[in-house]
Amino acid sequence: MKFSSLRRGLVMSGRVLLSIPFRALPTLLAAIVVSFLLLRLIPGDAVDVMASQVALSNESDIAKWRHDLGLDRSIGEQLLDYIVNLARLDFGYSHIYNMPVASLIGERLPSTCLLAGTAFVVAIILGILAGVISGYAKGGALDQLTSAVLLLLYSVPAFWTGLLLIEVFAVWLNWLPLGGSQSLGLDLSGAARIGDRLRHLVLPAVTLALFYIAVDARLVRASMLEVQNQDYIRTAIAKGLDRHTIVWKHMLRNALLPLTAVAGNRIGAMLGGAVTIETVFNWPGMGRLAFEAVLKRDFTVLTAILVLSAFFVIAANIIVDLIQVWIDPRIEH
Amino acid sequence: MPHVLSSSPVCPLPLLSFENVEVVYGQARERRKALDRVSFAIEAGETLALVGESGSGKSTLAKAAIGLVPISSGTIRLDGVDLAQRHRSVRALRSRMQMVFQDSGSALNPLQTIQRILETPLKIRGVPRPERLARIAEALEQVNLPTSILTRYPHALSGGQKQRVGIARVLLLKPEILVLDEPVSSLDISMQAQVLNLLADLQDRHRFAYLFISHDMRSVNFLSDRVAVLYLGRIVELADRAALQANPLHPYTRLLFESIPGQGRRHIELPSTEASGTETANTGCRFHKRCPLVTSLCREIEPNLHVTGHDHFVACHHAQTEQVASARVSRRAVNDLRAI
Amino acid sequence: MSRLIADIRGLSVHFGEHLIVDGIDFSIQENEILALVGESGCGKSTVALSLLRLLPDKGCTVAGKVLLGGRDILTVPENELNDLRGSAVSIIFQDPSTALNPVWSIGSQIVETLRRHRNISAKAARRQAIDLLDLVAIPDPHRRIDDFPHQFSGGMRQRVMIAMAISCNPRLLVADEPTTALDVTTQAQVLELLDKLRRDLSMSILLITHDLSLVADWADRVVVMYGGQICESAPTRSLFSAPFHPYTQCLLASIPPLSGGPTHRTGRLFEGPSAGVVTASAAGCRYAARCDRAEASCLSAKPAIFSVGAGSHLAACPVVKPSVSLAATVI
Amino acid sequence: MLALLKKAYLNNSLVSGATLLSVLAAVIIVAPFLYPGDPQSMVAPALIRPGEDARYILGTDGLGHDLTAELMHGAGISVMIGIGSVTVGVFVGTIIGAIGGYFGGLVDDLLTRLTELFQTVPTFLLVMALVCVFEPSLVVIIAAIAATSWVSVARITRAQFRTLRQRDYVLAARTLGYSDARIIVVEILPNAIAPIVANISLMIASAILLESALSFIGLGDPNVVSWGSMIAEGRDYMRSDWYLIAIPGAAIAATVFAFNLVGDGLNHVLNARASS
Amino acid sequence: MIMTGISRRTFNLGATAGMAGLLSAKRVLATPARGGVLTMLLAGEPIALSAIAYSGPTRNVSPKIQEGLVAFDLEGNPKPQLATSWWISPDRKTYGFTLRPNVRWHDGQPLTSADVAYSILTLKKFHPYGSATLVNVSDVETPDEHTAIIHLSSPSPALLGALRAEFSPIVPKHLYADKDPRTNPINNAPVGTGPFKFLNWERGSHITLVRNPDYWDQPKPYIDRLIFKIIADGNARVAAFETGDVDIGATPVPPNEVNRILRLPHLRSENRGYAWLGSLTFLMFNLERPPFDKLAVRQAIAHAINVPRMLDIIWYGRGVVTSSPIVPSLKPFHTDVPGYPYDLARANALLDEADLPRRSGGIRLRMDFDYLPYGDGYHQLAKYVRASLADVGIHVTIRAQDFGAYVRRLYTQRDFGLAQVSVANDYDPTVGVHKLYWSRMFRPGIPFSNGPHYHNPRADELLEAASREIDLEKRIAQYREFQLVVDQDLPHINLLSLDSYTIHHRKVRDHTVTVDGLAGNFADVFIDPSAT
Repeated sequence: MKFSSLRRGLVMSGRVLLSIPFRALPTLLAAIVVSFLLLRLIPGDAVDVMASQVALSNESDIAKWRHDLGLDRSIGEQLLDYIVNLARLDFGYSHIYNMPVASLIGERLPSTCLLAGTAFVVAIILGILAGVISGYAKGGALDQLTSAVLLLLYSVPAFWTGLLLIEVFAVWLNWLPLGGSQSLGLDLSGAARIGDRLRHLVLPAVTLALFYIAVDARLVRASMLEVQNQDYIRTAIAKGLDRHTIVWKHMLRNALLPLTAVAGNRIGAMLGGAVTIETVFNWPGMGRLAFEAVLKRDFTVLTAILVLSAFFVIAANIIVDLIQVWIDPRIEH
Repeated sequence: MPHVLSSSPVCPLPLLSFENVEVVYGQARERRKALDRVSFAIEAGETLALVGESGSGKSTLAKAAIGLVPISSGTIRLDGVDLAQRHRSVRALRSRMQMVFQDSGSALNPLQTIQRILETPLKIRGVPRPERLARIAEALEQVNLPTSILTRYPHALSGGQKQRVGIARVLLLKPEILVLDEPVSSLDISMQAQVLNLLADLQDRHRFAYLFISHDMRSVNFLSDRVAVLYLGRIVELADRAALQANPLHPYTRLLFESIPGQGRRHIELPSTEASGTETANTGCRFHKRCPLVTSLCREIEPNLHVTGHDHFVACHHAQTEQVASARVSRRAVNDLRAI
Repeated sequence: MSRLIADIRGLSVHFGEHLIVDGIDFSIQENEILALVGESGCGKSTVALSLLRLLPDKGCTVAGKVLLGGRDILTVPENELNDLRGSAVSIIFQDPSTALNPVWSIGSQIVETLRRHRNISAKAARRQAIDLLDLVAIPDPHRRIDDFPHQFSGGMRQRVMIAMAISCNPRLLVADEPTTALDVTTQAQVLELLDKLRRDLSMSILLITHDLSLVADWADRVVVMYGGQICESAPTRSLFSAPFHPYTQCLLASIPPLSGGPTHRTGRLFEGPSAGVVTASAAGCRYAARCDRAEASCLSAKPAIFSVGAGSHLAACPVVKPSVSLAATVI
Repeated sequence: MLALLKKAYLNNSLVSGATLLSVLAAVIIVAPFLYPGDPQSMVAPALIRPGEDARYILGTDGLGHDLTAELMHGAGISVMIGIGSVTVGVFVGTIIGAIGGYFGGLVDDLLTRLTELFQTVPTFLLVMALVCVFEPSLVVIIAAIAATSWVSVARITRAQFRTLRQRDYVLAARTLGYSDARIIVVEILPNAIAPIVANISLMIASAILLESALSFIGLGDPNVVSWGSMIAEGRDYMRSDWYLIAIPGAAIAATVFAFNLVGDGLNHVLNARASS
Repeated sequence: MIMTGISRRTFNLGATAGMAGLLSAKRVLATPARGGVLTMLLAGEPIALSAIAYSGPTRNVSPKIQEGLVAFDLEGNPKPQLATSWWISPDRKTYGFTLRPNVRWHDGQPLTSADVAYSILTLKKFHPYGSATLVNVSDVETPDEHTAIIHLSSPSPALLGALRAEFSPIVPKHLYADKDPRTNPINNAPVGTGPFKFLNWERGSHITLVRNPDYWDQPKPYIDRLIFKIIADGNARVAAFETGDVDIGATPVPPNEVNRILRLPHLRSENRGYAWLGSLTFLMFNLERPPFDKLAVRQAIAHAINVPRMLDIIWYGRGVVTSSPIVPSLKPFHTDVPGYPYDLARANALLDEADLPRRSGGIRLRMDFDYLPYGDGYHQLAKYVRASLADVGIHVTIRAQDFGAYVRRLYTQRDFGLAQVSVANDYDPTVGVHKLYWSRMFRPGIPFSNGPHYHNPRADELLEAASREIDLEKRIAQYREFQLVVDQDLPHINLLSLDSYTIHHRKVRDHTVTVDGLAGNFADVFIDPSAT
C-alpha cells in the first residue's frame, strides 16, 4: 500500500464515518420508530399473557400492571421514553421473562453470533470456492453439476434441510448432537468444552450456511461470468498470463465487489433465518427468542430484537462501506 | 463590451442566444462547471459549429439549449423569450427547437416500431390520424426513406437509416432550429456523407438554423458558417469558418487544427500533457498548462473573449493585436457581442 | 525486401454460421506499420484478435495459419502460446478505460507482465516499469506507478497500455483502433508515440483503424477490407494516389476535405453508390451488392488478387481489369 | 421477438423449469376436479403409509386427511401466496422504484431511505411480526410477504430508471414534449422490465420458501392447506412417519427449484438481449 | 391430628391405583445409589423458577428448590414436609403447623415461622391459584419461631391440598422483604430449603440445579445434579428421548409417538402422579353472541362432534371422554351426565329447528373457531371440529393466534363464537371448576374465568354452598346437581380429560412418590447404575 492510496483510503474511511450521523442514524431512528409502532398495533399486550399465568387476579390489579408498564400512556410518550432509554442502552424490562431485556438479549446474543458468524464465514468461503469453480469451468459438466446442486440448495427450505440433517446425523448415525448448544450435566473444560460446543455447532451452522453458500456461489459465478467478458481480462490473456493468475488475481477481486455489497444485509437475513434454524435445533439464540417473544407477546423483547437487528445491519453496512473503500480503489465519493 | 452594444442599438434579435450561460454539476466540494459564461447567438438559416474535445462541454451545451440540463445562471433566449420561464407558451416555443442525437441507434426506443416512434409526437399534440400519416409520409420522403420501414423496429435499420428516422421525427414538429449533437460521428464514413448532404438540403429548403456540435473538423468544414471553439466549458475562439481556418488565433485552436490527421504531416511537435476535467487550472487561462506560449500573465489572469478581426473573437492574451474600436464588426457579430 | 515478421495465410473465422473473415492472406514486414482499414463489421478486429488467438473458444471456428516467428499461433499448445503472448506479440485495444484492471495499480499490471516473461526480481521489474512509463512519456513515473487506472486520463491510460504492451520487446504490436476513443489532439500524440517506439524498438505495428486519414499519416502499407475479404493492399502512397478497387475509390472519395472543397452552401459531398445492380451472394465479391460496377461474374466466385501496379499494389476486383497479369507472388 | 423465443427454447434451465411448472399448473388445475371439496375433511383412517392403499396413493396424515388431496390443493395455495405476494410486491416496487429513479432529487432520496429502512429490518422477523400483528390469514400473509418483497423490485427498477432516463431515446422523448407519465410508462418501463421480469420467478420462489417457513413455525393460515403447514403438521409425526414431512418438503423444493430454474433461464435470455 | 375430607377422598382414589402401588413397593427393594445427573424435559420455558407468584412450567421446577408445608403421598394422604405436624380446629377455621427444626435456607439462614407467614400471605395475594385456594385466609399467626397458625374467615375444604410445594412454596422472607414478589429477581435464582440448589439458568436451553448437601432429610437427595432441558418442539422431544438426551418428562411427546418410543428398550412409562391434575378440554360458547344464545344450536354442535373418534385419532385414545364439567378422575365429585352423543340427524334437525336452514352451498352458518395455541393436539382438534361441523352445514374458519391474542380475544374483547379451552380441574372443584361457571366469575379481562358469560342462579347457589360445605356427602350431592344443570344449559361442550403420564429412562427410580408426580421434590430419585 503506497502512500497515496493509503491517504485516499483514510480520507474515504473518514468520509464514511462522518456520514454516519447523516445517513445511518436517521435510518436507525426510523427503524426504532417503525418497530415500536408496529408492535404496539398487536392486539393483546404483555399484561394479557401475565394475567393468564396469574389466573385469578382482579381487574384493578390488571389496570395497575398496565400503569406500571406505562401501557396506559399515549403512544407518543411511550415512544419518546423508549428512545431516551435506548440511548442509555436500556431496552426495557421484560415482565414475561422477568428480567431486563438487555440482559436477556445479552444471554442469547453470543449464541446467535456464534451460529450466524460461523455460517457467514463458511458460506462466504465455500460460496466463493464453488462460484469460482463454477465460473472457471463455465458451461462444462462440472459447472452444470455445481450450478444444479447450488440451485437445489437455493430451493430447499432451510428448516427442512435441518430436520433431515438431524434425522441422518443425529438420529441414524448418532455422530452429532440433536440440538442445543452444549452437552448438559458434563462439567467440561478446556479443549473438551470447546470440542463439545463445536460438535453442537456443526449441524445448525451447516444448515444455515447451505442456503447462503448457494446464494454466494451464484453471485460469485454470475459476476465471474460478467468479469470474464471485460476488456481487462482480454488484456490479461493477451499478456500471456496463465489461467490461475487471471482467475484469482484479475477476476476474483472484481467479482467479489458485488458480494461485499450484499454482505451487510446478509446479517439481517441470517438473523431472520436463525428463527427457524434455532427452533429446529433448539439453539438458545436470539432468533428463537424472537419467535418465543412473538408467542409470548413480549413486545418489549421483540422490539428490542428488531431494533438490534436494524442496528447490526446498519453497522454491517458501514463496515462494508469501509471495506469497499479499501478494496475498490475507484470509490471516490 | 458595453460600448459596442450601444453603438448598434437597432439590431433585430437573434433566433437563439446564450447569454453568460453557466451549468454546474455536483454539489459542494465536487462542484464542477461544465459551462462557464458561454455566450453566442444564432440566426435563422445559419449553422454555428461547436468544436472541442471530450469534456469541453459540447454536449452539455446542446442539452442546455434543448432544456435537458438546467442552467445555473445566465439566459437562453429563443426568439427573444427567456426559456427559463415556466409558461405554457414557453413550452410551445420549445418545440421550435429540436435535437438530433449523436448515437442514431440509441435515440430510438428499441421496442417501438418506426411508425409508433414517428406518430407519438404528433399524437400527443392532438394531430388527427389521417393528418399524422400524411405528415409522416412527407417527412420520410424528405429524408429519403421508403414508407416500408414504418413497420420495422430500429434494430432492423442501418445506422444511416436510423439517423434519418431521427431527423424525420424532428421534421414532423416543424422546428426552426436544430441542435445537431455529433449527428454523423457514429456512422461509417460512407454514411456520413449521405447524412451531411441531407442536413444541408434540409437547411436549404427550410431555412433551419443549426447548432452543429462536432469534434470532426472535416464535417465542420462542410456544414458550418461560423465555428465556436470550446475548451473546458468556455468559448475560447469564435469566428467565421473560413477566417478561423485561415487564421486560427488561439493556441488551442491551432493545436486542434494541427492534430487533425491526413494532412500529410507525420511528425508534429506537441506538448505531452493533455486536458482532463479534473485538471483545470485554478487561476488564469484555462489552457495555460498546455500552452506553448504561456507567460506569467496567462497563469494569473483569465483572458476574456474579445474581438480581434472581422467577426473574430478570441480569448487569449497573446492575440490582442487589434484594438476593439477598430475591429470590423458585422451586424451578426453585434448579436454575439450583445450576448457576450 | 525486409524480413517477414508475421505471415497470415488463408485466415477464416466463423462465428456460428456467420463468416466474419473469409480466407485472407497478408504479411507484416519488419519495422513497418501496416494499416488494416475498413468500415465497422468488416472483420478487421477479428483479424486482430486471431493474431493472438484471443477469439472465444466457444462458437468460433478459426481456420488458416497465423505464422509468427515460424510458429503457427493458431495451433501452438496453450503454454507455448502464453509464452508468445505479451512477449513476441502484444496488443492494445480501442478503449483504454476498460482494458486495464480497475482494482490493481498500473505498476502492478506492468510488473506482472514483465515477471511473467522475464526472470527478474520484483524490484528490478518495478524499476523497469518506471522506465517504461517514462518511455511512454508519463510525467513523474515514480509517483504515478502506484496510481490506479481511473486516476489517469484517456490518453494516459492508452500510454500505460502501450507501456505494458511493449514491456517485453515484442516483434509485433497489434493496435486495434488505438485512438478511436481519444480526442483528436491526444490521438496525434499517441500515434506519434507509437511511431517513435516502432523506430526505437524496431518492432512492427499492425494498425487497425477505420480512419483513412490516420492511415495516410502513419501507415507504411495499407490493407483494405470489406465484408471479411481483402479488397486492396498497397503501399500507402500508391493506394492514395491510385486507388484501384471500386470500394477503395469510394472510401477515399467519401473523406470530406479539411478545407476548401464543397460546403453546404456551395455543393454536396461525394456519396458512394447507394445500391448496386446485383444482389449479394455468399460465394462472390462481398462488395458486389453495393458496387455500381458489379457484374454477374462478381457473384460467382471470390475475386482473386491481382497485382495492379508498381511495387506490391494488389487488388481483388475482376471487373476493373488489372493492368498487369495475375500476380503469382501473393503479397 | 422470434429470436428471443428461439433462444428461450434453447435455454436448458428455462425449458426444464417451464416443464416442471406446467406439471405444477396441471396439478393445480385438476386438483378441484380430482379431489372436490375440502382436502382437510377426514376421509380415511389416519396414517396410511404411501403405497399401502391404492385409494390414497401418498397415504394419509395423522388426522386421516388424504395426503394426495392435501398436496394437490396445497400446490394452489403455495403458488397463490407466491404469485399473489410477488404481484403486489412488483406493483408497489415498480411504482416506487420508477418514481425515485426517474425524478431523482428529493423524491428519490426519500424513497431510497424508505427502501433502506425496509432493508435494515430482517425480512423474516418483519414478516413474522406483521403476520402476528394482523393474524395469520391468506390475505395477511400475502400482504406481509409483499411488504418485504417490493424492496428488491424497487431497487432494480430504480437502477434501471436511473440508467435509462439518460438514454438518448428518453432524452429525445423529453425534447419532443412527452409528459413524464408517458415517458415513465411508455418509453422507459417496457425497456426496464426485463430484469424485473427475470427477477419475478426468483421472487416467487423465495416467497414460497418464506411462506413455508412461516407455516412451519405455526404462523400459517390454519384454514387452508399449504405445503409449509403440511410440514408443520407432519413434524410431530416425523420420527415415525417421515413421509408426512418428506413429501411436502420435496414438493416445495421441486416447485421452488422450478421457479428458480425459470428465473435463471429468463435472466439469461432477457439479460443477454439487454446486453446485445 | 384430624383427617380432612380431602385426604379421605384422595385415599379412595389411591385405592384404585393399588396395582401401581404394588409395583412401586417392589422397586423400593433396590438400594438407592448416590450420584449421577438426571435430565428432565420441559416442553415450555418457565417464566420464573419460584412458584411464589407463578404457575405453568414453573410448577415442575420450583418444588425441587422450595418446599411446602406438607406433601401428599400417592394415596393422597398428607405427609410432613416443612411442617412436622399440624392440627385443624373443629370449626375448620384454624390450622396450626409445627415447623421442622434446624432447617436452613440455601444461603445459611434458618427457616422460621415468619417465612411461612410471609409466604402464605404473599401467595394469597399474588399466586394464580392462591386467590382461589387461599381466599379465605384472614391471617397467619406466628406465636413462636416454629409455629404458624392460619386463620380462615370461613371453612375451606381445599386448603390443605393447596399447601403443597407445587402451589404454596415457602420462600425466604429475608430475600423478599419490601420487594414486589412478582418482579423480584430472586425468582429467577431462587433460594429455598429443598433438596436441590439453583446453579444456573440458560434461557432457551436449560436450568441446572445441584444437590443440596445440607438437606434436612439425609442421606437424600441421591442425585448430584438435576438439569431441566427445555425443548419446545414435539419432534425434537421424541428424538431427545430416543437418543437418551433426556431421562424423564411429564407427558413429554406428541400422542402419536408414545407407543413407538415405549417399545424402545430403555424407556418406561408411569401413569401415577397425575391424579390431582384433572385436565379438561372443552369447547366454550360465547352466550352473548347469536346464534349461540340458542340452546338448540349449542346442542346441535355438540351432537355433530364424534368425541370418541377425536380422542382416538388425535390422542390415540389416551384419555377419557367426559361430558361433565368435573373430570372422572376428580372422585368422588364426578358424575356421569347424559351429554350429547354423536348424532348427525339430530344435529341437523336441531339446526333446522333453530331456523338455520341450509343456504347456498349447503351452508347454514359461518363461524370462527379459536383454539388454545399451546400443547400437543389442539390445532388438530380445531381441524377436527372444522371438518365435523362441515358435515352439518356449518362453515368454520379457524383462527390461529399466539397465546396473548387468544387470551385477549376470548376473555377481554370477547370477540369469539366458539373456542376450545383446556384447563386443569386440579385437586378440588373449588380450584379448577368454580371459576368457569360461577356468574360472579364473569370478569372480562381475567383469563380462564367464566368465558361464556354463563349465569344460572341455581348453579351459583350450588357452587357457593359447596365451597363452604364441610360434609363430604353434601358436597358430593351439590356437585352432582351442578353437573346436571350445566349439562342441560350447555355453556361448554365438555369433551375430554386427557391422560397425563411420565416417560422415563429405566435407570431413573423413585421419581413418582407423591401425588404430584414429577412436580414433587425429587429427593427420593436415584439413578440405578445397573440400568444405565
